Amino acid sequence: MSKKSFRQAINEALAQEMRRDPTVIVMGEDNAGGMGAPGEDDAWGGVLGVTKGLMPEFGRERVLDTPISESAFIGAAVGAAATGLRPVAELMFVDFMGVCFDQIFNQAGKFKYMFGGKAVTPLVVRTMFGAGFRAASQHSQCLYPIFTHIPGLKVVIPSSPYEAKGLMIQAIRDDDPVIFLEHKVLYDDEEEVPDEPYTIPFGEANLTREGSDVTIVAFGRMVPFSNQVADKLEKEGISCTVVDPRTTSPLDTDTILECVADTGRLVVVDEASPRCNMATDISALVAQEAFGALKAPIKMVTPPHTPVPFAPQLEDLYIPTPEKIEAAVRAVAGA
Amino acid sequence: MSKKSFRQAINEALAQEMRRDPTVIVMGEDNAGGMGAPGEDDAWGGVLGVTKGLMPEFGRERVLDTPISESAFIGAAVGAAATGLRPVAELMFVDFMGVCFDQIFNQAGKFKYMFGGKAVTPLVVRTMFGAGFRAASQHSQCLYPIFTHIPGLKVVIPSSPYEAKGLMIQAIRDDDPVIFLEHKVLYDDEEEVPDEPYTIPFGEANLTREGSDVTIVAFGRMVPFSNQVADKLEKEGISCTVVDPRTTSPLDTDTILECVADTGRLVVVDEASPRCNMATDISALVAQEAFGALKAPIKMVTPPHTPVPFAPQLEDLYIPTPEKIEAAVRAVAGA
Amino acid sequence: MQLSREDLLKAYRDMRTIREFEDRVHDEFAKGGIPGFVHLYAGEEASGVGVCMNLDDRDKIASTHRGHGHCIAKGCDPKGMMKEIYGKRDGLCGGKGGSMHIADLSRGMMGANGIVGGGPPLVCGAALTAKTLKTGGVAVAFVGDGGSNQGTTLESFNLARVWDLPVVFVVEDNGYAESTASAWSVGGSQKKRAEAFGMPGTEVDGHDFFAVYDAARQAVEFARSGDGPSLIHVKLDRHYGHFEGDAMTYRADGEVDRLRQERDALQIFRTKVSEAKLLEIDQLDEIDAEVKELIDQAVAEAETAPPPTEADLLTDVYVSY
Amino acid sequence: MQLSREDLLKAYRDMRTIREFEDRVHDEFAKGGIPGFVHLYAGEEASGVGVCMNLDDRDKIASTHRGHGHCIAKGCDPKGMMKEIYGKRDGLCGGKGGSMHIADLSRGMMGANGIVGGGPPLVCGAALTAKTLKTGGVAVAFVGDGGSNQGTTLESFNLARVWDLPVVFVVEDNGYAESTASAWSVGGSQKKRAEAFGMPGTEVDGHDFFAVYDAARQAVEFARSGDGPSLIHVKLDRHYGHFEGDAMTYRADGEVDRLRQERDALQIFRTKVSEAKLLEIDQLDEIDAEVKELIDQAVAEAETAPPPTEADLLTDVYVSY
Ligand SMILES: Cc1ncc(C[n+]2csc(CCOP(=O)(O)OP(=O)(O)O)c2C)c(N)n1
Ligand SMILES: Cc1ncc(C[n+]2csc(CCOP(=O)(O)OP(=O)(O)O)c2C)c(N)n1
Ligand SMILES: [Mg+2]
Ligand SMILES: [Mg+2]
Repeated sequence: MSKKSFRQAINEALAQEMRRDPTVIVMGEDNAGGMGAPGEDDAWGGVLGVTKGLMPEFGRERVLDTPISESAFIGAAVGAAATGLRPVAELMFVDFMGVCFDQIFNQAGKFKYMFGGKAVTPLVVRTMFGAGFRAASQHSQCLYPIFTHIPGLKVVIPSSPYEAKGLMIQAIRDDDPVIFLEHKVLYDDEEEVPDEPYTIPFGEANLTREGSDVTIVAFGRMVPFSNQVADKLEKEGISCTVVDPRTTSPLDTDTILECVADTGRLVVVDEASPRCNMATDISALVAQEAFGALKAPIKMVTPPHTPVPFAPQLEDLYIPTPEKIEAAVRAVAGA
Repeated sequence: MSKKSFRQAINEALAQEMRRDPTVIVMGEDNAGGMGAPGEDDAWGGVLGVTKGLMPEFGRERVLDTPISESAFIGAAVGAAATGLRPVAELMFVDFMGVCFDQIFNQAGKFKYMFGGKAVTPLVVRTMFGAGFRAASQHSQCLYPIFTHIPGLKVVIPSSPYEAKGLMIQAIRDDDPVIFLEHKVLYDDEEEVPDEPYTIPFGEANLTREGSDVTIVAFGRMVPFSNQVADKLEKEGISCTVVDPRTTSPLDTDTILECVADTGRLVVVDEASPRCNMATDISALVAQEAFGALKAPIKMVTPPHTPVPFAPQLEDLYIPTPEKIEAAVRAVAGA
Repeated sequence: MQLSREDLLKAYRDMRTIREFEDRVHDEFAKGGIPGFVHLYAGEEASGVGVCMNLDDRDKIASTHRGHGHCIAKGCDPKGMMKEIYGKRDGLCGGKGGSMHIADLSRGMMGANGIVGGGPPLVCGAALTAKTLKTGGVAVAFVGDGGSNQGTTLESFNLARVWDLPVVFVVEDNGYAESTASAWSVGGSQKKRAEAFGMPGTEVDGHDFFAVYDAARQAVEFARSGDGPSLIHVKLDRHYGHFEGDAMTYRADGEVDRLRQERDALQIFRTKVSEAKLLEIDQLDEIDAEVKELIDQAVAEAETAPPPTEADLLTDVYVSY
Repeated sequence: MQLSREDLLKAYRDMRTIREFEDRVHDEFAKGGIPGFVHLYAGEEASGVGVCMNLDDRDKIASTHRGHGHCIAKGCDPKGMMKEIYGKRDGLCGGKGGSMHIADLSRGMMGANGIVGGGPPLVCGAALTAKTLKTGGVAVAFVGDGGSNQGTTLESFNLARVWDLPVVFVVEDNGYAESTASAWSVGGSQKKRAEAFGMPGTEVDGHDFFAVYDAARQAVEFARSGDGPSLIHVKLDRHYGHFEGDAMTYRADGEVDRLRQERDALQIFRTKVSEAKLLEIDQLDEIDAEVKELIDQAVAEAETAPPPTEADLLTDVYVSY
């Protein structure tokens, strides 16, 4: 056990799985870095350093730099997964899915079904998401609702270093294609993380707070925000459960429904664009399956239906904040 | 006024707008057909004949065949729209969005915002969607929830020939990028359609049936299915409103909320995959905004979370049917 | 000539099996027995068979939407295929894939693909597996002339080059993508494209099994010995429409009749091997009869085979969920 | 030499403006005044300016993530640009785009692009508009060496060819895509790729304004006279890291110092024009002073300019909704 950043937790998960299983490989733009260049060989370790150090240990045969050809290399990861490797391919920012989505959703996601069960595609696509970096409209999106929409894909959103390591090891060992979303603003967050490998199963929500008045369901960076709110409101006598589903697909519907049954009130916090997102997904689930338990309207806390703006002042207004979450919780608690 | 098929209605809309406005052009694979081939020049008019006859009237300068390079030609349509044309580009099947989505969601959909308002992109992407053709997993998807998720895009789903013509003319005249989804199973449906050009505004739902007990919201081919159900149940004394929102973005939330306020019961029918889809979107809207009016749990009628299967027996089980809609309506009406 | 008598007999049998299979699917489709979109490979047999004769169990192929021929050439069971095309439970893919997704990974056939250009990236991956695990395998991507303009294909050319992958790209140029002529849609040439990405490219007459076989042998050896990717531009013709139901108005009058008479791969093979006294016509006729019988059985079995059951709808989405 | 004195002065002024702009953004970023991802064009000035000197108001360009230089070369207002990069309300894009989406359609600048390979398809569209409306315009796509491997770029080569569009593809090869060398990532060569898709390709020294200018003049004339697309492979260097904050560990020791001394486009221009007695050094120094003043002002104004207001968050998503 030692303090590790979110970045280190993922790095360690990758290294440990690569040590354990020689079929695990890592690929992506500059994932080692410096390919063909005169300077340092392990130059970057990915654009934000998440894969740094893997190449020196595992060599360029298992840590592959790629040309900027996402369709080809993500597709190659799919094809490699279907033929015996366990590739972890990095799509640098999830915003780039538009140049390679076919290989993910029509190929990886459908092989097993289309081929009558006779395919396994143990692929992990690691990708950065989320706003808060002043990275503007094409480098700040969430987009996990799109992957969640697709049958055949699993979708993982870790909310802390501990979660990141366990979920990454599970993702690598999992036999289905997994989209693993890393919130760029969380990379430097630190907490105690076991040194040994461990897995966190998919489809099992984590209750980061337990309370009796309001259930808050949140994803990724919205989980620490929701915890803050829960801690603050606890002192005022509003007691919240915070549910971190960890994976949007599979979704731990049982836990969510149980929590709503207990509290009768629901706030869903989703950093993704508001239409057809996880906030709607969970709200609809509850409106269909736990309607009788609801004592108040469901509240969704999301950004507005706009692209992510560049200007810091606008971006700060765009992102759901603890203040907005708090207001929503107060509204349903008072209803 | 004369009887026209859904296919003819769209064809007529395209022809009339091309006559009216010389900046309207049409492009897509085989949209004229026979390019460079020895046989008939206007060979196909699109894979299912929707653009047939346009090339002989408007010439190959305004009806462009394309190589199989969706990123390039959809992107070219985006660039043309941003510089003075009004392109109607065909993405043959919406399932192919995975090879060109970037140009739609990161370019067309964000230009206006990223450029501080100083761009207009009057683009229409026509595309076929939906199951029922025994076309298997990669030619049968709906995927409109994905486009609906993206701020900056408008999303149109006509449910009949009359709707198709008016919505297409509106789409072409509209100054924003529009995804226009044509259900392949509806192409041969016929009804009376005016011969003159007319527009149907976006964001205004159509009540195809009006009733007092249950509100059914449905899209595309699910609208005629829902009408059937409403007509049948009417005779049994269960009176349904059927809401065809026509556009998922913008969405006529007011009408939906009013109808739910009147009936107190909601069934949403969506042919798209069940997670983060329009059924969840509308259910969540109502659970947040009209909770007090609800007398029963909301019911969603969708396919299961699986790819679309090929075998006719399986595909028939996959698609929401009038029977399933009926069961859902009965369930909420009885609750 | 490095082919034994057995090889030649196998080549002919495979080509005849494809032809008979496709002709029969054409007839049965017209009668209404087969659902969905079906793209036939008749006329292109020498390509799939000429290439796959050079492959073994270590090797993988990815196909196009026109996948039946590649399946047969790579050793998939025609009966399982026919059942699949009929959407039956015992089909190669349990009836869930159909013609457009027909596949048998156990035979190294990674699937027909409903997405034009879907295969080449996958093949880079199969080649990467072979290279990483040092299996000695190579991987072959079949692409149409239309598919050669898809970005996924072009990116794969480059990726295979810079990763030095044991890949062979086989561009099957049948002159059309749907109704659009390749003479129009393909800027430049396939061979030059290959060379421009740093790999060898050759052009062959795809009606001539021997020409394809020789080019493929070189390309496969090149890949297997670690020299990386290469490309073969195969020129050939399809006997039927783009898909079943296509009236082929874009083709010249008499075009199909002419090519069936003058450029038929099976006929050319028969003439060559009999004139060179490598095989007797009788032997070939015998194969024809056997194949016909096989396909008759395949259709008969497919027609009566049971469809999938309701429970099948929900299985095979995930390994675990 | 077809350039007048005024042309030469303008070329130098534009290049100097880019250099001064970028050097200053580098400094201000280091001080913490500028948010976000910023990619600087310093060192590549001769390319953007050499190309855009051949363009007029009918013409459009699409840029890359490294867009400041293309903006200035195409006539965008440096003060509006600086404000945009600072995220201010009066910025070229109202502060909503920032460095990565800097654009001014009224100047024919269709935007920097956060997506590598995003521009070439858009440029095909701009060229299609020009062709359809017979404006006489041409359209230029700037692409990096890394971006040259993106399928969108390669598809666009072919589309521009088969549609016969007035397009010029300018591949700005600065040796790296992030930390990855173009010597590794680009299979084959840019010139051969162009030719393989059926269009002319040339290679030029991108430190030499005159070489770029001449190649671009020919390519633009080719396009404008209806002969279709062509490609220019421009070899040059970037003075700074991939983005601001990049420690450039992948570059050779002393590499940047060396190229700044030996291959500096501005220095080379100064030497050439003064040795050929086309311009006097004094005139150039005067421009340097004026440009410095302009950029000082631009920064001062950007620093104090007001940010967007809360209401701005929700505007400009749609024309109507
Ligand atoms: C990405 C994508 N675009 C378009 C299509 C529709 N489509 C299916 S086959 C085909 C033509 C393919 O032509 P070619 O590659 O030459 O293969 P051929 O049919 O001639 O064997 C087209 C356009 C598709 N399936 N996928
Ligand atoms: C589709 C996509 N993939 C990856 C990236 C991340 N990225 C931004 S710039 C860049 C390198 C581009 O290299 P090059 O095209 O040579 O341009 P340069 O930076 O050298 O000007 C990369 C990988 C991106 N923005 N978009
Ligand atoms: Mg073809
Ligand atoms: Mg570069």
